[in-house]
Amino acid sequence: MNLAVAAQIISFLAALVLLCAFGMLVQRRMYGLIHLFAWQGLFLSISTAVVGFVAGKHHLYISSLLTLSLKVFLLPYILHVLIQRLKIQKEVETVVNVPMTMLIGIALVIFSYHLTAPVREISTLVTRSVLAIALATVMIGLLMMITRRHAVTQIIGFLAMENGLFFAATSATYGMPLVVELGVALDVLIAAFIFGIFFFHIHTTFDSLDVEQMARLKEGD
Amino acid sequence: MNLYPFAMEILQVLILLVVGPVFVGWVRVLKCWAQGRSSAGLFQPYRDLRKLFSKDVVLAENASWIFRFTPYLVFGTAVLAGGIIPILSTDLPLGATADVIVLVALFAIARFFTALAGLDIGTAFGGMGSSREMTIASLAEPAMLMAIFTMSLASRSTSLSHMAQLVMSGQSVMRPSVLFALLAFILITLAETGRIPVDNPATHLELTMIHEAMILEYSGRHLALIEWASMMKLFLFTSLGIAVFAPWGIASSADLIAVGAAFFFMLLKLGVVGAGLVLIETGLAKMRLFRLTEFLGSAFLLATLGMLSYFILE
Amino acid sequence: MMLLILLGVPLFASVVLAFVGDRRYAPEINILGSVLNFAAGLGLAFQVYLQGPSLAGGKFFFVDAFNVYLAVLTSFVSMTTAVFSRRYMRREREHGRVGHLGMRFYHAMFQVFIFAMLLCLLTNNVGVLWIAMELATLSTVLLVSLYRTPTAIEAAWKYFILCGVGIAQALFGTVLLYFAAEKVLGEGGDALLWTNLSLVSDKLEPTVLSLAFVFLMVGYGTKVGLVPLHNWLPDAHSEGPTPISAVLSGLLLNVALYALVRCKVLVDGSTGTHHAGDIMMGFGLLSILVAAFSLLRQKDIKRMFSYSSIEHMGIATFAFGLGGPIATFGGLLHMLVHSLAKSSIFFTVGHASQMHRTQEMDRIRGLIKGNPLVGWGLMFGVMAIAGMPPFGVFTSEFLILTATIKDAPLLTPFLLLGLGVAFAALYRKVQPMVAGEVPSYQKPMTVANLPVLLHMALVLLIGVYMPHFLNQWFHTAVELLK
Amino acid sequence: MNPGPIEFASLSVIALLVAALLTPLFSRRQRLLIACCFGLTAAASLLAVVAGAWTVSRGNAEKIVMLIGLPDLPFHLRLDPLAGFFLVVIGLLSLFVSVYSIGYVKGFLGKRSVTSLAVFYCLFLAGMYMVVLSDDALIFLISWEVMAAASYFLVIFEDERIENRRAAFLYMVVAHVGAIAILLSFGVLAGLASGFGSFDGYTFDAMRSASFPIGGATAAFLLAFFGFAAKAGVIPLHVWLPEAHPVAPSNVSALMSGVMLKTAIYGVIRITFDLIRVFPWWWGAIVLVFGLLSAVMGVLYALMQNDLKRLLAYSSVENIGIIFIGVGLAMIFTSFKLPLLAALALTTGIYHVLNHAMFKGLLFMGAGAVLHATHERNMEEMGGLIHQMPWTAALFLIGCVSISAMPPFNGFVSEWLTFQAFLLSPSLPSPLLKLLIPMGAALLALTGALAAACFVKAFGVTFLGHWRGHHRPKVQEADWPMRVGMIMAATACLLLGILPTLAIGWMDAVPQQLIGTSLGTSAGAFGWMWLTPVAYERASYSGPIVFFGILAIVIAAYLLLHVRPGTIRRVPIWDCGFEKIDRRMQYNATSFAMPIRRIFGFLFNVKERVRISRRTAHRAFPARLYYSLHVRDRVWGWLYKPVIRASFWGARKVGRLQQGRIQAYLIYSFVTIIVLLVFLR
Repeated sequence: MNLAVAAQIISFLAALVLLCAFGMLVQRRMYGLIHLFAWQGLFLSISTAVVGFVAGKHHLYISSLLTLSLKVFLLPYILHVLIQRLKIQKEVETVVNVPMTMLIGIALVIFSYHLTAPVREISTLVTRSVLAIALATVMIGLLMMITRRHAVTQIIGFLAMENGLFFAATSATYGMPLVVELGVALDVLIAAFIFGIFFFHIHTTFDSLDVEQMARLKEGD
Repeated sequence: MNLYPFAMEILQVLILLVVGPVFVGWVRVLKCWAQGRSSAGLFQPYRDLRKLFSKDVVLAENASWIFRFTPYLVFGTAVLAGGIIPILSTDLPLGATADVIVLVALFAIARFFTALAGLDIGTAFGGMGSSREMTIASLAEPAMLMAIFTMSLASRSTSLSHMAQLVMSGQSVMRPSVLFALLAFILITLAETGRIPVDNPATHLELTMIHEAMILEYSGRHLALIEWASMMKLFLFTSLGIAVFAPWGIASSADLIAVGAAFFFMLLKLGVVGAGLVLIETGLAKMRLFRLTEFLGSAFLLATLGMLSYFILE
Repeated sequence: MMLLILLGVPLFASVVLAFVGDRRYAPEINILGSVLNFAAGLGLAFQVYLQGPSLAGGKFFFVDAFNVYLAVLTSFVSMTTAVFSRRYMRREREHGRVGHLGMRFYHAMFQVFIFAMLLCLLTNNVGVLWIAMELATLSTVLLVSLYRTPTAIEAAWKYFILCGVGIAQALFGTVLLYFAAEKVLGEGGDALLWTNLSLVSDKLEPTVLSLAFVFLMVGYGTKVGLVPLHNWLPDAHSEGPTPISAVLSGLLLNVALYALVRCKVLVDGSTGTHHAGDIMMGFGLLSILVAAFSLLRQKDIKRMFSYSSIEHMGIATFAFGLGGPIATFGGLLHMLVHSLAKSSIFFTVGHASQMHRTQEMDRIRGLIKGNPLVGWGLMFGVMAIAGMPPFGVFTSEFLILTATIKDAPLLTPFLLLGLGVAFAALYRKVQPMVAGEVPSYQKPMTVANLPVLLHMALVLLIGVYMPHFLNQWFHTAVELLK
Repeated sequence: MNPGPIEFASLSVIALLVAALLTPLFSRRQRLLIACCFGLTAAASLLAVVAGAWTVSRGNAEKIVMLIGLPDLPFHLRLDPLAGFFLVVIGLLSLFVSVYSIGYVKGFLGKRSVTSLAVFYCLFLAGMYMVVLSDDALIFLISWEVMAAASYFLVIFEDERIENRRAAFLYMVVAHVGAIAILLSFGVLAGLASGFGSFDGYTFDAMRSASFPIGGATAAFLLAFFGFAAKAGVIPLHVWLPEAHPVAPSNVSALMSGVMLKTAIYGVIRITFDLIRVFPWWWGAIVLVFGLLSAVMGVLYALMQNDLKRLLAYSSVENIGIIFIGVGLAMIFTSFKLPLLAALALTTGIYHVLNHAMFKGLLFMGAGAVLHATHERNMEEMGGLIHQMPWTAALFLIGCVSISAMPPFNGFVSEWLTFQAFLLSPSLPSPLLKLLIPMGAALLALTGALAAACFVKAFGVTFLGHWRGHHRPKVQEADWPMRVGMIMAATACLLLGILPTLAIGWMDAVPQQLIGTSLGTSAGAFGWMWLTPVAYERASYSGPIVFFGILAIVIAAYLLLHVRPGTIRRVPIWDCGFEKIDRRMQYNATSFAMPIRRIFGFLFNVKERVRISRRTAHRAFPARLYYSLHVRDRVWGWLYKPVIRASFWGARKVGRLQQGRIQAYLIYSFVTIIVLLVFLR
């Protein structure tokens, strides 16, 4: 595989990742979200593997496998199970003002592109142009957490951010050192368990997973 | 050691003790003439004092030692003041004891204790007198000091002897600041000595009296001492005014003729001042208490103007 | 070697405690582990004092003047907190606020938390630092919601999400940092080691590093609790068990600030400007002001003191942002004394709220008469934290304020305003609690004397007599951070 | 090594600190604790007095460096004449008050534990000594705040009363804000003295040897003056003072009013004359103006009070004003290079420091004795105590006479000297000052006269007349330790009044140190009997002659009039035939001050209400009459209330940030990132 082709493939995958991010931003249904998240993870994993192949960085295969197992299978599975256990699969979340959200998302993409310009200039990697997408994914994940009010959606937004970060790591530097990668994966795993526990706690305490109810702690008058 | 100054000192105190009542008598006589009454004579104050001294003392049950101590203190400060103000001579050994500020403070301490005595017996009159007296004093004192400061600015001294000597040496004749200060001083003297229009020494009407209200409970020798002291106070203020504003004639050398002349001049000046006082007292009515603010305020204003004119015009 | 022991003890203790569970002697094991840990910390300090900075575990861990005192502090406060929590958590258990599982979880996670913080401090690797920081968050999230009340869960959720998001930004920053470092140091783990990075910081690409700093600032700043990223802090600190509040306020914030300051050094070295410092000063000042004014209207006692933590972290951040030998010295000192004083305050606050069965300040009264140690402890703690001499906080604030006058005189009115308002606000609330008669509903109880006394004695000691070795370390650290 | 004064002073401080540490051990034996603790503080104070007096008479400075504090900034102590003088002032009153406390504090036995009182009393004294001794910015501020904190705990000692807590809180906040200002001032000086590369600039020595640019020095001075003025209770920062001083135990009030406020004076003198040294005249003008303002307003507010201790507290504001007048004049004269006049003005200021410490301490001790006996602070409920408490009454009277600036007591001397300093203002080259400064003299005169009225009221209403209260407590005279404490203070008042020349001659080391000129040649030129500042021709005063002169005449008159044995008949007071006269008809505190309230009413916030009860046959004969009067400080409404309101307004606004919804918080981080990125690009 020559570099140009690889770059094209990676760019294409990056576009798909971004698309998934946008999809998640406006997706109302739980299952739809989880599926989109899994797809994003898959694209990420493939892209990592491709980068690893092109750059000859073998530890990236491990990262790729980690991503695959964690973000494509394990996390969606856990979420799936949780949703079934909590019987919220039917729930549909209202998303306010879709066009506006999309516009902000697009603005974020442009902004990320602008921001990463200096990095792009310095970098010599094939993946350098992807960094903007990675940053945009992070930002859109954050935006998603802001606009949504369901606990599960927020977590998915959070995980999407994580994806974006991972993407950034591979695209900017061909991946972080392995220790770090492993550690990050471990943290994500622990986080997954914790939010699982949380969903139960929140559900039993508040009878729903709507985070809007959790606004008691404030500086009242 | 030169005995002359000490002799002068003793002479002055004697004059104070003797001439004080006569001066009050003179004022009363003049007043009677002016108002077309017949007078009791120049020496009536002596007779009053003698009568009081011979009477027994009647004290309120509640009176404490302060009440009994006050007359002596008031008398004592007046006598001491007589030794300080150059009445006859500027060469006084006690003259350096106290300057004009101390003199004002001496009168203040007498007033302080009189006011306490007024409160001591626990009648409404006494308290009223004290309260009013202290109010008036608190306004009069700053004006008084301002007037005197104006004079001492010129003479660069607050020592009465030096001030008098300086005026006599002719360095400062008829200056605008002196005029203002003099006016202010006259107004304050009226207030301090309890004359019309501030107070009326001749009445015991509860709405008007100030000084008399405080000493209402006194009798016998206590009252005599206080009366005597207040007569001396009038004399002292007059002498003070004379020493500061018109000291001409006061002896500044150890010379019997000079002293004699000084005595003569003193009597002359007292006569004139008495006449002026009577003019004021006859011509004006007693003021309401709260109009006194304006009265004393204008005294203060005049004194301040005097000070300003010293800096601006001289 | 000491360093590895220091890290190993809490990890081991946590495993043991996870098995011991809710047995009667669990707290004692917790204490034992912490004491051993502190002993190791002292050993490490001694080693550094004698031999200077060193590396361990194949460059993977390192210890220098900057992190050694924080490590010792961490092990010390965790020890006293363990002592405190023995009585405290037992009583909570008796009151039925914590269950069987909760206790097991509490003890195990407490040690994990300590481990995470020590790892943060001692690791040489920027990436591992990030991982440890995340681990520290994760290990405490469920401790915050230990009581399972709606507010506790809400607080924990906010803590989890906000810190998660924040720390994610820090990871992005770390990636960028690695990107820049890779250019100079080559690929691989070495490029993320402090000891290497700090040597070549002037060769790192400035634009990338300033970009990285924004993300690191927001990321670690969230954990430090800087306004406007602070919102999780009052909630989490007020709803968790008090020992956890004590270590969160006293230690975790310090650790996060430590990370931030390390990053700032690299950025400064690279850009050669004072932008990073300016940003930190801005955050610090904003934190001081917002926290000071927020203090005024608090009703919940722990919430109030968590705002005070924000304020003090603001002061320290401001000091590091200001730079210069005196301000940096003051900032280092401030981290130390604030941590000691604040955790001591939380100990007394814990007892006070147990005595009254409430955290509402309006209901807490007559502490001095009810329990002199708690009452005076709180009073002196607040005096210390409010910057009254002869306590150590005053010394650090003195240095920081006087340095501010020189370098940023226009900011002093704001500092004056913030400190004044914070002082008034704290006293307004604390004074009625400690003074006056004992209310009828106050329950007498035995309290853990030692932690409070020890902490206050140390704060006082540092205020009137700073040990020589500490001074030495601070000066070396100042050199490092220049 | 021969121990010098500074070793003595340090020993005194150490003794106090040790006492503070050991006192809690005796908390079970309260009686023993009182005797030991206050006995020890008295001894320590005596030691401090010795050290101070020795230093002043030697006229040189001694330094030691203690190896504690920061290793780079160990505690520097220095005892020079200025410090020595203040050490004497503080030590002298502390000695008196400590003796007094042995009796006074017993009043708390059985009601509450006095352990904390004893501990903080020791710390308070130690703090004051240390303030005076300290020679670098850090130790100065530490001592300063230890002093503030200890006095705070003393104010809150009777903590079950809400007024104590409120007052203590207010006090603490003002004190701390002031302390931060002082800290910043030192910051400016230290920064200008040596830069911030090192810790050296924080020592006073470094500041002394530096020369400051005018801008920086002005900033430092203004900050310091703000801080010290807040502590000294200069109007308009005085609001805490009349709240805190009255509610503290009276021995503590005596110390707070008598000497703690003086540490602020010390601070101002130290910073301006010793550390900055060169300053423009308008600094002095600022001090002078605030001094005058405090003097006049302080005494007017004092006149309006019905609470005896509150009255005394406001009177402290007045006296602080008078002291600042002296200091301000000294600053003006110094800046115009008139050292002799400056020395005179400075001497008046610090002489008044000493005097005020003595008589205000005496008065507060007297008020404490009254409080101790009657459990009453409200003068409206008092009266006639001179019969039950003759000692206290006589001693309190001495205090009243002294503070009203009456010869031959000490208050008069310092006021007289201040007038002399005022009258020297024509030597100034600036025409404006020439015109304006005499106005200050007039205001000072007004202050003096009003003070006399105020203390006629204080003494007259409290001790004279009949008991005014509804219920009559059984009143006992103060016990011996209390009396001894007061007698010592009263004796000091008298001695300082009649022998000012000796005292001023001794004090000359202070202006010598700070200005380089002393009054010695002129003030004592005519021997100990005559006080002649500047020149004999200008003015002279002889305390002994005035005192003995009056005494002689009084005795002579008394003897003369008692040659003939006269009887004194005791009768009920004359009721003008009214017959139903009772003790509630006496003039009381409110009515006494009425004329002055009318005249100066515009300066106060007066709320006067009269209500006639409805149930009455005719309006002219009401069954009941209700009268209420509230006189408040305007400053509270002008300065403090707006600040408090603004703070809470800010707090509400800031509280909105924390509004509960997690999305909002996420938006904050989001926006923060965006903003930072935008700015950085």
